[in-house]
Amino acid sequence: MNEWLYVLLFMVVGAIIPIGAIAAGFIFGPKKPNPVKRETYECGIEPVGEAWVQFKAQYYIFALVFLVFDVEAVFLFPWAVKLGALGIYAVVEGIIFVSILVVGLIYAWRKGMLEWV
Amino acid sequence: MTTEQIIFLIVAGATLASGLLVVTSRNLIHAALWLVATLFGVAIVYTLLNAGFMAVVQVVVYIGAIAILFIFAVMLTRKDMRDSGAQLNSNWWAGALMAVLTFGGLFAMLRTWGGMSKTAAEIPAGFDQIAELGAQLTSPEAYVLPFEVASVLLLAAMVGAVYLAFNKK
Amino acid sequence: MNFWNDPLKVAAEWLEGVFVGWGMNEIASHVLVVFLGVFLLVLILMVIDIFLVWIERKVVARFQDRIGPNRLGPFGLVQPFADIIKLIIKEDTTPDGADKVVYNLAPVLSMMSVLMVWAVVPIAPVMLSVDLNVGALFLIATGAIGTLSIIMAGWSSNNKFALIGGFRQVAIMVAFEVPMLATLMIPTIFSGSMNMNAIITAQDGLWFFVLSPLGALIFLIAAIAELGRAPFDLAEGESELVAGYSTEYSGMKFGMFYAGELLHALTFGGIWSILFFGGYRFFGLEQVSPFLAILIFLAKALLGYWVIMWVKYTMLRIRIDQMLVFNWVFLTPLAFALMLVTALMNALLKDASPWLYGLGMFLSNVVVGWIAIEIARSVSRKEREKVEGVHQVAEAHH
Amino acid sequence: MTTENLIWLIPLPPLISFALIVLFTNKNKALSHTVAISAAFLSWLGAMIVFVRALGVEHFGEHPFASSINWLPTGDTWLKVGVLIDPLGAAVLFFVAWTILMIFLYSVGYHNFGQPAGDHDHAGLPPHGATVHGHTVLSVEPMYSRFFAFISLFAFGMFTLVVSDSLLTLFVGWEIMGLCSYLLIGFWYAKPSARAAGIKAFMTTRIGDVFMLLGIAFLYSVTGTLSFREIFTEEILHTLASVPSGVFGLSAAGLIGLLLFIGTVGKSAQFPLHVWLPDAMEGPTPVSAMIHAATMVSAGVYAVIRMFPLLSMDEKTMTVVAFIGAFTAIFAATIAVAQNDIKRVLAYSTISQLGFMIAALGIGAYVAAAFHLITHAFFKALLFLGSGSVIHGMEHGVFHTGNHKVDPQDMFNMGGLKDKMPITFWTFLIGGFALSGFPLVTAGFWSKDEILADAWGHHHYIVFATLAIAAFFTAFYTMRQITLTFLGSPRTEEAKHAHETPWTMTTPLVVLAFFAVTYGWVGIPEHFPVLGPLVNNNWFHDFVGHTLEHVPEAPEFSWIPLLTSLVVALGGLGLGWFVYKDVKSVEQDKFQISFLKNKYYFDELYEVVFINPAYWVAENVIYKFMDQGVIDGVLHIFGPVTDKIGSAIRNYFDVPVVNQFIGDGSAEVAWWFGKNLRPIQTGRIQQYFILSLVVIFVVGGLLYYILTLA
Amino acid sequence: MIPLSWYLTFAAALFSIGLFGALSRRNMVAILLGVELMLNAVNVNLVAFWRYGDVAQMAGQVFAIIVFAVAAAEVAVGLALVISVYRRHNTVIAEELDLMKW
Repeated sequence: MNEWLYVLLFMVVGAIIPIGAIAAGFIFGPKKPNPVKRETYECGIEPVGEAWVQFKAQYYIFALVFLVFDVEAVFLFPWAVKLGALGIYAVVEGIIFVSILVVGLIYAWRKGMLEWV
Repeated sequence: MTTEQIIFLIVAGATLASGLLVVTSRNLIHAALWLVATLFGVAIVYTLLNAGFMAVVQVVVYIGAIAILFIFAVMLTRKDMRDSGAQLNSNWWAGALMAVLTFGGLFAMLRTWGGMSKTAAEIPAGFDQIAELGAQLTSPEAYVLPFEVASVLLLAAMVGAVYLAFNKK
Repeated sequence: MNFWNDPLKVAAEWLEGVFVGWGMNEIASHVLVVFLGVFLLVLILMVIDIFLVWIERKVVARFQDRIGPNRLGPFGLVQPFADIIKLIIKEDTTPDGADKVVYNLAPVLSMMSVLMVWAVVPIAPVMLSVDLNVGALFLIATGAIGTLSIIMAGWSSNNKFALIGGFRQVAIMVAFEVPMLATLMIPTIFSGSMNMNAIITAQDGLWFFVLSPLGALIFLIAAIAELGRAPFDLAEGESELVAGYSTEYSGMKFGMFYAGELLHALTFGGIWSILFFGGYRFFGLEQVSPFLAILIFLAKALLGYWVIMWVKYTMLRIRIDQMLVFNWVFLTPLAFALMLVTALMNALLKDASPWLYGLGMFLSNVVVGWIAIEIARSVSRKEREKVEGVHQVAEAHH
Repeated sequence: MTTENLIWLIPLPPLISFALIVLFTNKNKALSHTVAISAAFLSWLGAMIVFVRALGVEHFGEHPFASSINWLPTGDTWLKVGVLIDPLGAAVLFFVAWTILMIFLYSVGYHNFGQPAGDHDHAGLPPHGATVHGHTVLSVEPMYSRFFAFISLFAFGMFTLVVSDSLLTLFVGWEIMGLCSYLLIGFWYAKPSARAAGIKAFMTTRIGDVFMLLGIAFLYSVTGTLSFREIFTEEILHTLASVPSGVFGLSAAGLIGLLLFIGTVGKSAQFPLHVWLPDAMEGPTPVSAMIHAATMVSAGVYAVIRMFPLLSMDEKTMTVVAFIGAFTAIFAATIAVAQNDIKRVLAYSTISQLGFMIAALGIGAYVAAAFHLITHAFFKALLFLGSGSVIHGMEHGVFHTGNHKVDPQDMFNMGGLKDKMPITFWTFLIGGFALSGFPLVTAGFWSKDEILADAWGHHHYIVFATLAIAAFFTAFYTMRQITLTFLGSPRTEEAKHAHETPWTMTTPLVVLAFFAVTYGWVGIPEHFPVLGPLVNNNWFHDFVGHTLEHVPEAPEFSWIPLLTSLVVALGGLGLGWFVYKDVKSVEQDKFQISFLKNKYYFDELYEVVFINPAYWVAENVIYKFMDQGVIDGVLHIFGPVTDKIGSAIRNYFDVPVVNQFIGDGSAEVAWWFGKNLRPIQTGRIQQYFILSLVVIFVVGGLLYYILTLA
Repeated sequence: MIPLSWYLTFAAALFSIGLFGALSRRNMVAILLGVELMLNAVNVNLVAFWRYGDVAQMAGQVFAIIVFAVAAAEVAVGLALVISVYRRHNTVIAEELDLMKW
């Protein structure tokens, strides 16, 4: 049997439990909505404007840097697993690999993109 | 029909359905979330192919990072939350025709190709895919150059994206 | 083989026999048994989760020199159940303009992402859950689903605070996932596998904490940020963002976020103990009985959880800019440097005696940490001088 | 570190330096040049270590340094990348490393490092000078860091090319240099002429590159490998030579060789693709030196020398090569006589000298070509850098007088710089003498002599005669240049105030002058009278010759080529000095000549026999007619020509014959198509995408239809 | 056992859906979403060929990982371009961008 089937079971059970709990709340809780209740919460005062707000470009940069390092990790995990059996050259390869990416990180940092301005 | 086949059909159907929703959803955030569903389906397909590592990587990279990037980009390029107007361009029929033709062409090719009846060999016991992947990625006899070049590619992407999107000039 | 040595197997075989006896297909009965096992595990987790509420409240009370819940039941032990009843019978409101499906899916995904981690957590030598060879990455994958649930919650609520809070939380989570990835590679290098059980088995000599104390520390910091707990809880800084992404949630949906967070903290305590403190291992005691192993693991996980609480109730909230700069400029390079140094030392000391290996690793950690701190210190001194210089100039003008 | 690993590392420092400068040090000029020069130095160090180790290996030709790794899987085989240093590679690496390092150093001074920023300078234009305490002084280049980034990338391309073990990586380096030469020639991009020159250089070399790529593809399809060591085995060469290509009756080897040679024709500015090189003088002078001496044009010749075993398989190809080389040599030399711009003279001179090498290869003088390649690189780099130094000194004078109308590059504005700029003068003199082939002491003499001896020894008398005449012109224009620039008295106020350049510029001159003299001594022929027995054997011939499987025979010693080269060199030099020693200005030049006609009776003879015809031929026939009219015309007016042909057809064929049917002729039809197809180009990417897919389907369908029918 | 053709057909369908998205959506972000689907379809093919070919030869998975890297780079730069265009022209509609028109 494929071991991932068990993981799928975990997923199913992991979904059932919260759904059950929320359903319980739905069944036992009162349901008396009114316009004021359904307003969005803004510290008790009337909501102002749309929920949309101007976002900082930095959000994109963080996700971007994360994406890059994420993909990097994808390459490095097999490397880390096999490292014990490989020689020092593999370590050097890894060091080169990471250093190249760190250059990008430094670039983004020098550009002031990693700061929350 | 075996259990595996049933699972595959269900997963593939759901994946393609959410794929269709990706390209037809009006709301871009919804499209991005449907993309997540599609990619998750693809991850399950990987597990059916015994490529557990690929499945996890799929979730980590696509759902964990690329989907987030998409959502951030949508938030950065949208003035109002609700989408209005058509989401398909005026040439959508041509695009649809091309897509159908592509599928038809690929399908026709698959039908005539001789390798389809191939059966998958059992994965040998004790064969560690990840370790083998690591060995091949670092071996000068195999893929060490793509491995390092991938790093350069990512660097270029990072520098390029940072420069493009947020050049102060 | 008896019940005390391998309770799961005995119970599973017995149940399967029963089901097959009822005329069920063998595979179906197997799947059903596994399903029941998983269900049992998750139920136990939920019960522990309920008690975590009590523990959390008791501990925070101690930190704040209070007594905490003490009315319901002995030591207020029944208090969390009262909390749950309250959550269940509360009205569940959905704000206008919310995206219903996404809004309702978010808390489910949030809880699911936490529970799924336990798929790869070995709780005893014979109870390995699922023996995946990608355990460490699986952890990150479930984290990705958690991140997604937060973004969904924040976006679908149609609320400024929820949106900003959610986005901030996501920014923090993705930022701190990078050093976490790097430190996850350290146990992987030591054990030569991403399999959680292999990582535990590899710690029969020394705990990886001894080999890489700095790695354990970085992992803990990243984990706390990942959890969104103090001092990294600015996504729900009450004074500015109400309750962050969960602002609009009420009743059991909020309960799911809350319970998910607590369980997540415990989970990270457990993962931390697995990666760096030998998991269910404790000087051979785990071999006596699986039940003892579970207790050992639970104790270690709770200890980890306690450390996380300790940090939470001791430290002040950090500003988001400081925190992100801290991550990108200090923690991420440090984590990668440490990972590479570990890889290098591993390659150099591979054939050395275990004692030398451990000593070399430990010392290399100390050296890397010392260098990092020295660099940070000199940089911050310069910054301070710059700021003070400005102040002095300003004073001179006055 | 093993030598093989070291070779891998040689090209890397400049690449890293490029990245560092572009990404980080763009703002800091000092840091930028420190990074770039350190990188060049590291590469130089690596190259020297490799070179020295190569010298220490017995039978180096049979056991070169080589290593390769798999790159791309292509079905069952791998496309490999690797490094190879054999004797030829080692010799080339030596001069490349030296010249690159010197040029890097020189650039610091040339771009006025340490001077104040200009008053009105802006990026894209050469610096115009700055005012300090009321004086106008040289100002620093505004795009200083960018320059170092570009030349670093350029150096990376060259090192890659030299150390590569296959045509694939060679071509990669080749194209990187093509890009960089475009960037560098158009470095002052705000000048329209510089832009045009950059585009011209890029497009012209591209023509050659396309053919070269075709040659590489053909070679790969025939042999399945691109690695030199694998191609140059008896077996494969024999196969290549025996397989007919189906074009012009050439064998596969011949056609591939010819295609690759066309690449060189573009890169090394051989006739008829030489037109870009003189225009390329628009770039900064270190660039001229890089492109014209050390790297790019040498790369073209280097590629042909590399492919010599393949080329020599086919007699016809060799004839073409020899013809093109010899023709280019004489034709460019005659043009050079008529130029007044100090850099342009050198540009034509380069074309001519490259023609020498190509011609040498064409007659099978493998070693002589390589030898001349190296000596030429040294003395031509020296001359370019020297001319840059002269221009720099003149600019100093221009700023002093404030008369910006004076062109600091025109030789007639100079004169008497010998006393103002002694180091530049003496080094330039050495370079010039080397170029002319001044007997015995200079490197140019030995290499040129070897080519002539080879031509004579192998009975290529036409080539021999052509090259000898070209050598005479070479000596003549070189002396003309030296005389006009340095000797006599200053012809302008600016020349009086010229000033010696800083040490960063003069040091490279001295170093290169050293090699321009001494490098020739390693290749003294064994049978040369007196000196031959002294040096015992021809070291260079032995060393480089062993690159080939069959070491080429050195030609028998003969007095005729030796005397010829003595006569042309000394005669040209003497004549040049004699004619130009008293010329005061351009106008005076003509006047002076007619005056001389009256005073010295011999001069009239020279005038009639040599100078006027040479001027006339150079100006009218070759420069104006062939160069500007025919060649430039064909290349640049291709569109108008078709248009003219179209209208001719219309006037003489369409209008009277088929006017009613075809309407206003082919041009109109093309115009109509253009007009009606124009809406397709909507600028919308998705529509392009759809269109390209439609094309794929149509073509794919057709192919499928044809293939299944067949 | 699932036949190889199922996987390939699935991948072809996914690819076509992505192609449709890339060809027909107006919003540039949505176009990139379509491209993601296409890349994923390719990856499914690569992994399927690995599984049904020589398992010990990891080329399929290696290529798939490299496609991950390419996809990441493509998305990063692509979205940055979209953001950049949005800042300059205040639109994310691909059809409204025809500066390269004749």
